[in-house]
Amino acid sequence: MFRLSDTAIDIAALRARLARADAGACVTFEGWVRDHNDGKAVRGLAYQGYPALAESEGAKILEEARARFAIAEALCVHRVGELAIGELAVWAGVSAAHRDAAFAACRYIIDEVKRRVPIWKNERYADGASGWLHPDNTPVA
Amino acid sequence: MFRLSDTAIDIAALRARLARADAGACVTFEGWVRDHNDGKAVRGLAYQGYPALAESEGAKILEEARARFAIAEALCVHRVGELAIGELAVWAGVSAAHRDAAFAACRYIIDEVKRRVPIWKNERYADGASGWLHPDNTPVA
Amino acid sequence: MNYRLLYFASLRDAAGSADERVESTACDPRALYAELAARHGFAFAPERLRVAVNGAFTGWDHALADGDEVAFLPPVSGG
Amino acid sequence: MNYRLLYFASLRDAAGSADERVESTACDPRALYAELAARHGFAFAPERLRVAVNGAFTGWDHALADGDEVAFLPPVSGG
Repeated sequence: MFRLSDTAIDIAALRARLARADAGACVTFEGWVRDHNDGKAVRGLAYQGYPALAESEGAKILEEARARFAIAEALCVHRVGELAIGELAVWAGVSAAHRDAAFAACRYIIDEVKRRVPIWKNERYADGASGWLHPDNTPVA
Repeated sequence: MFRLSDTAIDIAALRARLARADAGACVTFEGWVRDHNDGKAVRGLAYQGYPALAESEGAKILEEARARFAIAEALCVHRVGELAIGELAVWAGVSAAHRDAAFAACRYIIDEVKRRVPIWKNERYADGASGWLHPDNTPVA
Repeated sequence: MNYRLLYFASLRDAAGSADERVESTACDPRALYAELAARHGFAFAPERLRVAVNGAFTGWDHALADGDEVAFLPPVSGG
Repeated sequence: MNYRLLYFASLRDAAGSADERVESTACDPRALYAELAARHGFAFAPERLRVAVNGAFTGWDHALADGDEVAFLPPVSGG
Protein backbone atom coordinates (compact mmCIF):
# COMPACT_ATOMS: atom_id res chain seq x y z
CA MET A 1 0.00 0.00 0.00
CA PHE A 2 1.26 3.43 -1.05
CA ARG A 3 -0.74 6.48 -0.10
CA LEU A 4 -0.62 10.24 0.29
CA SER A 5 -1.66 11.64 3.65
CA ASP A 6 -2.61 15.20 4.51
CA THR A 7 -2.32 14.47 8.24
CA ALA A 8 0.54 13.22 10.44
CA ILE A 9 1.72 9.69 9.55
CA ASP A 10 0.91 7.10 12.26
CA ILE A 11 4.15 5.11 12.42
CA ALA A 12 3.03 2.62 15.06
CA ALA A 13 -0.03 1.60 13.02
CA LEU A 14 2.08 1.15 9.87
CA ARG A 15 4.72 -0.89 11.69
CA ALA A 16 2.01 -3.20 13.07
CA ARG A 17 0.90 -3.90 9.49
CA LEU A 18 4.41 -5.18 8.62
CA ALA A 19 4.34 -7.95 11.25
CA ARG A 20 4.51 -11.56 10.03
CA ALA A 21 5.43 -14.68 12.01
CA ASP A 22 7.94 -15.68 9.31
CA ALA A 23 9.60 -12.23 9.16
CA GLY A 24 12.86 -11.83 11.06
CA ALA A 25 13.89 -8.39 9.79
CA CYS A 26 12.21 -5.02 9.43
CA VAL A 27 13.81 -1.92 7.90
CA THR A 28 12.15 1.48 7.88
CA PHE A 29 13.14 4.75 6.25
CA GLU A 30 11.85 8.12 7.42
CA GLY A 31 12.37 11.40 5.60
CA TRP A 32 12.25 14.37 7.97
CA VAL A 33 12.00 18.08 7.15
CA ARG A 34 15.51 19.51 7.62
CA ASP A 35 16.24 23.04 8.82
CA HIS A 36 18.52 23.77 5.87
CA ASN A 37 18.94 22.91 2.17
CA ASP A 38 21.48 24.02 -0.38
CA GLY A 39 23.01 26.43 2.14
CA LYS A 40 19.73 28.18 2.99
CA ALA A 41 17.86 28.14 6.31
CA VAL A 42 14.48 26.44 5.81
CA ARG A 43 11.44 27.44 7.91
CA GLY A 44 9.09 24.76 6.62
CA LEU A 45 7.76 23.30 3.43
CA ALA A 46 4.71 22.15 1.57
CA TYR A 47 4.29 19.07 -0.60
CA GLN A 48 1.87 19.03 -3.50
CA GLY A 49 0.90 15.71 -5.07
CA TYR A 50 -1.09 14.36 -7.99
CA PRO A 51 -3.07 11.87 -5.91
CA ALA A 52 -4.39 9.41 -8.51
CA LEU A 53 -1.09 9.05 -10.34
CA ALA A 54 1.03 9.19 -7.15
CA GLU A 55 -0.90 6.30 -5.64
CA SER A 56 -0.80 4.14 -8.78
CA GLU A 57 2.91 4.83 -9.37
CA GLY A 58 3.67 4.22 -5.67
CA ALA A 59 1.76 0.92 -5.77
CA LYS A 60 3.76 -0.08 -8.85
CA ILE A 61 7.04 0.61 -7.02
CA LEU A 62 5.95 -1.58 -4.08
CA GLU A 63 5.02 -4.37 -6.51
CA GLU A 64 8.45 -4.07 -8.15
CA ALA A 65 10.09 -4.34 -4.71
CA ARG A 66 8.09 -7.51 -3.98
CA ALA A 67 9.15 -9.00 -7.33
CA ARG A 68 12.86 -8.13 -6.97
CA PHE A 69 13.47 -8.93 -3.29
CA ALA A 70 12.37 -11.76 -0.97
CA ILE A 71 10.19 -9.61 1.27
CA ALA A 72 7.07 -10.23 3.33
CA GLU A 73 5.38 -6.81 3.27
CA ALA A 74 6.15 -3.27 2.08
CA LEU A 75 4.29 -0.03 2.80
CA CYS A 76 4.92 3.63 2.06
CA VAL A 77 3.10 6.83 3.01
CA HIS A 78 4.03 10.33 1.83
CA ARG A 79 2.73 13.55 3.40
CA VAL A 80 1.20 16.36 1.39
CA GLY A 81 0.38 19.86 2.65
CA GLU A 82 2.31 22.11 5.05
CA LEU A 83 5.07 20.58 7.20
CA ALA A 84 7.22 22.07 9.95
CA ILE A 85 10.92 21.39 10.65
CA GLY A 86 11.40 17.89 12.04
CA GLU A 87 8.06 16.59 10.75
CA LEU A 88 7.87 13.22 9.07
CA ALA A 89 7.51 13.74 5.29
CA VAL A 90 7.74 10.16 4.07
CA TRP A 91 7.81 6.73 5.72
CA ALA A 92 8.72 3.45 4.00
CA GLY A 93 8.82 0.10 5.80
CA VAL A 94 9.68 -3.44 4.72
CA SER A 95 9.54 -6.77 6.55
CA ALA A 96 11.38 -9.88 5.31
CA ALA A 97 12.73 -13.22 6.49
CA HIS A 98 16.30 -11.84 6.29
CA ARG A 99 17.90 -8.42 6.55
CA ASP A 100 19.61 -8.31 3.13
CA ALA A 101 16.25 -8.22 1.36
CA ALA A 102 14.72 -5.81 3.89
CA PHE A 103 17.53 -3.25 3.49
CA ALA A 104 17.68 -3.56 -0.30
CA ALA A 105 13.91 -3.29 -0.76
CA CYS A 106 13.55 -0.32 1.59
CA ARG A 107 16.31 1.51 -0.25
CA TYR A 108 14.78 0.65 -3.62
CA ILE A 109 11.37 1.96 -2.56
CA ILE A 110 12.55 5.33 -1.26
CA ASP A 111 14.87 5.86 -4.25
CA GLU A 112 12.12 5.11 -6.75
CA VAL A 113 9.51 7.14 -4.87
CA LYS A 114 11.81 10.17 -4.96
CA ARG A 115 12.57 9.58 -8.64
CA ARG A 116 9.13 8.77 -10.03
CA VAL A 117 6.16 9.60 -7.84
CA PRO A 118 4.46 12.89 -8.79
CA ILE A 119 5.02 14.88 -5.58
CA TRP A 120 6.59 18.34 -5.47
CA LYS A 121 8.31 20.11 -2.61
CA ASN A 122 8.10 23.85 -2.03
CA GLU A 123 10.47 25.23 0.61
CA ARG A 124 9.90 28.40 2.62
CA TYR A 125 13.19 30.07 3.51
CA ALA A 126 14.11 32.17 6.52
CA ASP A 127 14.58 35.22 4.22
CA GLY A 128 10.88 35.07 3.24
CA ALA A 129 11.45 33.56 -0.20
CA SER A 130 10.02 30.21 -1.26
CA GLY A 131 10.45 27.95 -4.24
CA TRP A 132 9.78 24.65 -5.93
CA LEU A 133 12.64 22.20 -5.94
CA HIS A 134 14.22 19.92 -8.47
CA PRO A 135 14.78 16.27 -7.58
CA ASP A 136 18.37 17.06 -6.59
CA ASN A 137 17.01 19.65 -4.14
CA THR A 138 18.25 22.61 -6.19
CA PRO A 139 15.65 25.32 -6.97
CA VAL A 140 13.64 25.24 -10.20
CA ALA A 141 15.21 27.86 -12.48
CA MET B 1 24.17 4.36 23.25
CA PHE B 2 24.16 0.58 23.08
CA ARG B 3 22.44 -1.38 25.81
CA LEU B 4 20.97 -4.73 26.75
CA SER B 5 17.37 -4.76 27.95
CA ASP B 6 15.55 -7.50 29.82
CA THR B 7 12.18 -5.85 29.12
CA ALA B 8 10.37 -4.90 25.88
CA ILE B 9 12.19 -2.27 23.81
CA ASP B 10 10.37 1.10 23.70
CA ILE B 11 10.72 2.04 20.01
CA ALA B 12 8.92 5.39 20.24
CA ALA B 13 11.26 6.61 22.99
CA LEU B 14 14.35 5.53 21.03
CA ARG B 15 13.12 7.15 17.83
CA ALA B 16 12.54 10.44 19.67
CA ARG B 17 16.19 10.38 20.74
CA LEU B 18 17.30 10.28 17.08
CA ALA B 19 15.58 13.59 16.21
CA ARG B 20 17.79 16.49 15.08
CA ALA B 21 16.77 19.63 13.20
CA ASP B 22 19.58 19.06 10.69
CA ALA B 23 18.69 15.39 10.07
CA GLY B 24 16.65 14.63 6.95
CA ALA B 25 16.87 10.83 7.02
CA CYS B 26 16.27 8.12 9.60
CA VAL B 27 16.80 4.39 9.03
CA THR B 28 15.89 1.76 11.59
CA PHE B 29 16.47 -1.99 11.68
CA GLU B 30 14.42 -4.36 13.80
CA GLY B 31 15.21 -8.03 14.35
CA TRP B 32 12.08 -10.05 15.13
CA VAL B 33 11.80 -13.60 16.49
CA ARG B 34 10.85 -15.79 13.52
CA ASP B 35 8.67 -18.89 13.75
CA HIS B 36 11.22 -21.04 11.95
CA ASN B 37 14.99 -21.47 11.52
CA ASP B 38 17.06 -23.93 9.55
CA GLY B 39 13.91 -25.87 8.63
CA LYS B 40 12.67 -26.27 12.22
CA ALA B 41 9.55 -24.73 13.79
CA VAL B 42 10.60 -22.36 16.58
CA ARG B 43 8.38 -21.78 19.64
CA GLY B 44 10.46 -19.01 21.18
CA LEU B 45 13.97 -18.20 22.25
CA ALA B 46 16.16 -16.80 24.95
CA TYR B 47 19.13 -14.47 24.62
CA GLN B 48 21.97 -14.56 27.11
CA GLY B 49 24.48 -11.68 27.20
CA TYR B 50 27.72 -10.72 28.89
CA PRO B 51 26.48 -7.25 29.94
CA ALA B 52 29.73 -5.37 30.68
CA LEU B 53 31.49 -6.52 27.53
CA ALA B 54 28.36 -6.35 25.34
CA GLU B 55 27.79 -2.73 26.26
CA SER B 56 31.42 -1.68 25.75
CA GLU B 57 31.68 -3.55 22.42
CA GLY B 58 28.31 -2.15 21.32
CA ALA B 59 29.40 1.40 22.20
CA LYS B 60 32.58 0.86 20.18
CA ILE B 61 30.53 -0.19 17.13
CA LEU B 62 28.38 2.94 17.38
CA GLU B 63 31.55 5.08 17.62
CA GLU B 64 32.93 3.34 14.52
CA ALA B 65 29.67 4.10 12.67
CA ARG B 66 29.95 7.78 13.64
CA ALA B 67 33.56 7.89 12.41
CA ARG B 68 32.85 6.13 9.08
CA PHE B 69 29.55 7.73 8.04
CA ALA B 70 28.17 11.30 8.15
CA ILE B 71 25.46 10.59 10.70
CA ALA B 72 23.75 12.64 13.39
CA GLU B 73 22.87 9.99 16.00
CA ALA B 74 22.97 6.19 16.33
CA LEU B 75 21.39 3.97 18.98
CA CYS B 76 21.04 0.22 19.47
CA VAL B 77 19.25 -1.90 22.06
CA HIS B 78 19.34 -5.72 22.25
CA ARG B 79 16.94 -7.84 24.29
CA VAL B 80 18.10 -10.53 26.69
CA GLY B 81 15.89 -13.14 28.38
CA GLU B 82 12.90 -15.07 27.03
CA LEU B 83 11.20 -13.87 23.84
CA ALA B 84 8.07 -15.07 22.04
CA ILE B 85 7.52 -15.33 18.25
CA GLY B 86 7.19 -11.86 16.72
CA GLU B 87 8.87 -10.08 19.64
CA LEU B 88 11.46 -7.42 18.95
CA ALA B 89 14.94 -8.86 19.68
CA VAL B 90 17.14 -5.98 18.51
CA TRP B 91 16.56 -2.40 17.36
CA ALA B 92 19.13 -0.15 15.67
CA GLY B 93 18.36 3.39 14.53
CA VAL B 94 20.40 6.07 12.76
CA SER B 95 19.62 9.69 11.83
CA ALA B 96 21.65 11.65 9.26
CA ALA B 97 21.44 14.63 6.95
CA HIS B 98 21.15 12.29 3.94
CA ARG B 99 19.87 8.77 3.36
CA ASP B 100 23.06 7.21 1.97
CA ALA B 101 24.82 7.59 5.30
CA ALA B 102 21.75 6.56 7.30
CA PHE B 103 21.32 3.29 5.36
CA ALA B 104 25.04 2.44 5.36
CA ALA B 105 25.50 3.16 9.07
CA CYS B 106 22.40 1.22 10.13
CA ARG B 107 23.55 -1.78 8.11
CA TYR B 108 27.08 -1.52 9.53
CA ILE B 109 25.77 -1.42 13.09
CA ILE B 110 23.52 -4.48 12.86
CA ASP B 111 26.16 -6.48 10.96
CA GLU B 112 28.86 -5.72 13.54
CA VAL B 113 26.53 -6.28 16.49
CA LYS B 114 25.70 -9.73 15.16
CA ARG B 115 29.36 -10.47 14.49
CA ARG B 116 31.03 -9.12 17.62
CA VAL B 117 28.76 -8.40 20.57
CA PRO B 118 28.75 -11.20 23.18
CA ILE B 119 25.11 -12.26 23.03
CA TRP B 120 23.95 -15.85 22.51
CA LYS B 121 20.66 -17.16 21.18
CA ASN B 122 19.02 -20.34 22.42
CA GLU B 123 16.05 -21.55 20.37
CA ARG B 124 13.22 -23.72 21.67
CA TYR B 125 11.80 -25.95 18.97
CA ALA B 126 8.29 -27.29 18.51
CA ASP B 127 9.60 -30.85 19.08
CA GLY B 128 10.69 -29.92 22.64
CA ALA B 129 14.40 -29.68 21.84
CA SER B 130 16.40 -26.50 22.31
CA GLY B 131 19.89 -25.40 21.44
CA TRP B 132 22.48 -22.67 21.26
CA LEU B 133 23.13 -21.27 17.84
CA HIS B 134 26.19 -20.37 15.84
CA PRO B 135 26.39 -16.95 14.19
CA ASP B 136 25.13 -18.44 10.92
CA ASN B 137 22.05 -19.73 12.82
CA THR B 138 23.14 -23.37 12.59
CA PRO B 139 23.16 -25.31 15.87
CA VAL B 140 26.31 -25.56 18.00
CA ALA B 141 27.74 -29.07 17.43
CA MET C 1 -11.63 19.14 -28.71
CA ASN C 2 -12.29 19.78 -25.06
CA TYR C 3 -9.60 18.89 -22.52
CA ARG C 4 -9.29 19.16 -18.76
CA LEU C 5 -5.80 20.33 -17.73
CA LEU C 6 -4.26 19.66 -14.30
CA TYR C 7 -1.36 21.85 -13.14
CA PHE C 8 1.19 21.16 -10.40
CA ALA C 9 4.04 23.00 -8.70
CA SER C 10 5.54 25.86 -10.75
CA LEU C 11 3.14 25.22 -13.66
CA ARG C 12 0.23 25.71 -11.24
CA ASP C 13 1.77 28.98 -10.07
CA ALA C 14 2.28 30.15 -13.66
CA ALA C 15 -1.23 29.13 -14.77
CA GLY C 16 -2.73 30.67 -11.65
CA SER C 17 -4.96 27.65 -11.05
CA ALA C 18 -4.86 23.93 -10.32
CA ASP C 19 -6.97 23.00 -13.34
CA GLU C 20 -8.84 24.42 -16.28
CA ARG C 21 -10.94 23.33 -19.27
CA VAL C 22 -9.64 24.27 -22.72
CA GLU C 23 -10.98 24.04 -26.26
CA SER C 24 -8.15 23.19 -28.64
CA THR C 25 -7.43 21.80 -32.08
CA ALA C 26 -4.27 20.13 -30.69
CA CYS C 27 -4.57 16.36 -30.99
CA ASP C 28 -1.47 15.28 -29.06
CA PRO C 29 0.19 16.47 -25.83
CA ARG C 30 3.07 18.06 -27.75
CA ALA C 31 0.82 20.47 -29.64
CA LEU C 32 -1.37 21.08 -26.59
CA TYR C 33 1.64 21.98 -24.42
CA ALA C 34 2.96 24.40 -27.04
CA GLU C 35 -0.38 26.26 -26.97
CA LEU C 36 -0.57 26.34 -23.18
CA ALA C 37 3.10 27.26 -22.70
CA ALA C 38 2.58 30.26 -24.99
CA ARG C 39 -0.60 31.31 -23.18
CA HIS C 40 0.66 30.88 -19.58
CA GLY C 41 4.36 31.55 -20.12
CA PHE C 42 5.46 28.09 -18.92
CA ALA C 43 9.27 28.05 -18.59
CA PHE C 44 9.84 24.29 -19.02
CA ALA C 45 10.95 22.87 -22.34
CA PRO C 46 8.84 19.75 -23.05
CA GLU C 47 11.84 17.43 -22.58
CA ARG C 48 11.94 18.46 -18.89
CA LEU C 49 8.31 17.36 -18.36
CA ARG C 50 6.42 14.09 -18.29
CA VAL C 51 2.90 13.71 -19.68
CA ALA C 52 -0.03 11.94 -18.04
CA VAL C 53 -3.41 11.37 -19.67
CA ASN C 54 -6.37 10.21 -17.58
CA GLY C 55 -4.10 9.44 -14.63
CA ALA C 56 -1.48 7.34 -16.47
CA PHE C 57 1.95 8.28 -17.86
CA THR C 58 2.06 8.41 -21.63
CA GLY C 59 4.12 9.88 -24.49
CA TRP C 60 4.12 13.26 -26.22
CA ASP C 61 2.66 11.71 -29.39
CA HIS C 62 -0.27 10.01 -27.65
CA ALA C 63 -3.51 10.55 -29.63
CA LEU C 64 -5.79 12.65 -27.41
CA ALA C 65 -9.55 12.07 -27.27
CA ASP C 66 -12.27 14.58 -26.53
CA GLY C 67 -12.73 14.96 -22.76
CA ASP C 68 -9.26 13.69 -21.81
CA GLU C 69 -7.68 14.84 -18.56
CA VAL C 70 -4.13 15.92 -19.36
CA ALA C 71 -1.27 16.83 -16.98
CA PHE C 72 2.23 18.08 -17.76
CA LEU C 73 4.43 17.09 -14.82
CA PRO C 74 7.50 19.06 -13.74
CA PRO C 75 10.49 17.10 -12.38
CA VAL C 76 9.33 15.57 -9.10
CA SER C 77 10.88 16.35 -5.71
CA GLY C 78 9.13 14.17 -3.16
CA GLY C 79 10.85 12.36 -0.30
CA MET D 1 46.40 -18.00 41.64
CA ASN D 2 42.71 -17.32 42.21
CA TYR D 3 40.48 -16.53 39.21
CA ARG D 4 36.82 -15.80 38.76
CA LEU D 5 35.40 -17.57 35.69
CA LEU D 6 32.28 -16.44 33.79
CA TYR D 7 30.46 -18.94 31.58
CA PHE D 8 27.98 -18.27 28.77
CA ALA D 9 25.76 -20.29 26.45
CA SER D 10 26.84 -23.93 25.97
CA LEU D 11 29.87 -23.49 28.26
CA ARG D 12 27.49 -22.40 31.04
CA ASP D 13 25.37 -25.49 30.41
CA ALA D 14 28.46 -27.75 30.49
CA ALA D 15 29.90 -26.11 33.62
CA GLY D 16 26.50 -26.19 35.30
CA SER D 17 26.86 -22.62 36.55
CA ALA D 18 27.24 -19.04 35.35
CA ASP D 19 30.45 -18.44 37.29
CA GLU D 20 32.90 -20.04 39.68
CA ARG D 21 36.11 -19.27 41.56
CA VAL D 22 39.11 -21.50 40.82
CA GLU D 23 42.60 -21.92 42.25
CA SER D 24 45.07 -22.64 39.44
CA THR D 25 48.75 -22.54 38.57
CA ALA D 26 47.83 -21.55 35.01
CA CYS D 27 49.21 -18.10 34.24
CA ASP D 28 47.61 -17.46 30.84
CA PRO D 29 44.12 -18.08 29.38
CA ARG D 30 45.44 -20.93 27.19
CA ALA D 31 46.60 -23.02 30.14
CA LEU D 32 43.57 -22.08 32.21
CA TYR D 33 41.15 -23.13 29.44
CA ALA D 34 42.93 -26.50 29.06
CA GLU D 35 42.39 -27.22 32.77
CA LEU D 36 38.74 -26.15 32.73
CA ALA D 37 37.93 -27.92 29.46
CA ALA D 38 39.26 -31.18 30.94
CA ARG D 39 37.28 -30.70 34.16
CA HIS D 40 33.93 -29.63 32.61
CA GLY D 41 34.18 -31.45 29.27
CA PHE D 42 34.00 -28.27 27.17
CA ALA D 43 33.62 -29.25 23.52
CA PHE D 44 35.10 -26.11 21.94
CA ALA D 45 38.69 -26.06 20.67
CA PRO D 46 40.32 -22.81 21.85
CA GLU D 47 40.46 -21.41 18.30
CA ARG D 48 36.64 -21.32 18.26
CA LEU D 49 36.53 -19.13 21.38
CA ARG D 50 37.46 -15.58 22.26
CA VAL D 51 38.97 -14.62 25.61
CA ALA D 52 38.00 -11.68 27.81
CA VAL D 53 39.80 -10.65 30.99
CA ASN D 54 38.21 -8.15 33.37
CA GLY D 55 35.55 -7.25 30.80
CA ALA D 56 37.87 -6.60 27.80
CA PHE D 57 38.84 -8.84 24.88
CA THR D 58 42.41 -10.09 25.04
CA GLY D 59 44.69 -12.82 23.67
CA TRP D 60 45.35 -16.42 24.74
CA ASP D 61 48.86 -15.47 25.91
CA HIS D 62 47.76 -12.58 28.11
CA ALA D 63 49.58 -12.71 31.51
CA LEU D 64 46.91 -13.33 34.12
CA ALA D 65 47.03 -11.68 37.56
CA ASP D 66 45.66 -12.99 40.81
CA GLY D 67 41.96 -12.14 41.14
CA ASP D 68 41.32 -11.68 37.39
CA GLU D 69 37.84 -12.27 36.00
CA VAL D 70 38.19 -14.50 32.95
CA ALA D 71 35.59 -15.47 30.31
CA PHE D 72 35.90 -17.86 27.37
CA LEU D 73 33.32 -16.75 24.80
CA PRO D 74 31.62 -19.13 22.34
CA PRO D 75 30.82 -17.81 18.85
CA VAL D 76 28.16 -15.15 19.33
CA SER D 77 24.65 -15.34 17.86
CA GLY D 78 22.87 -12.11 18.75
CA GLY D 79 20.59 -10.15 16.42
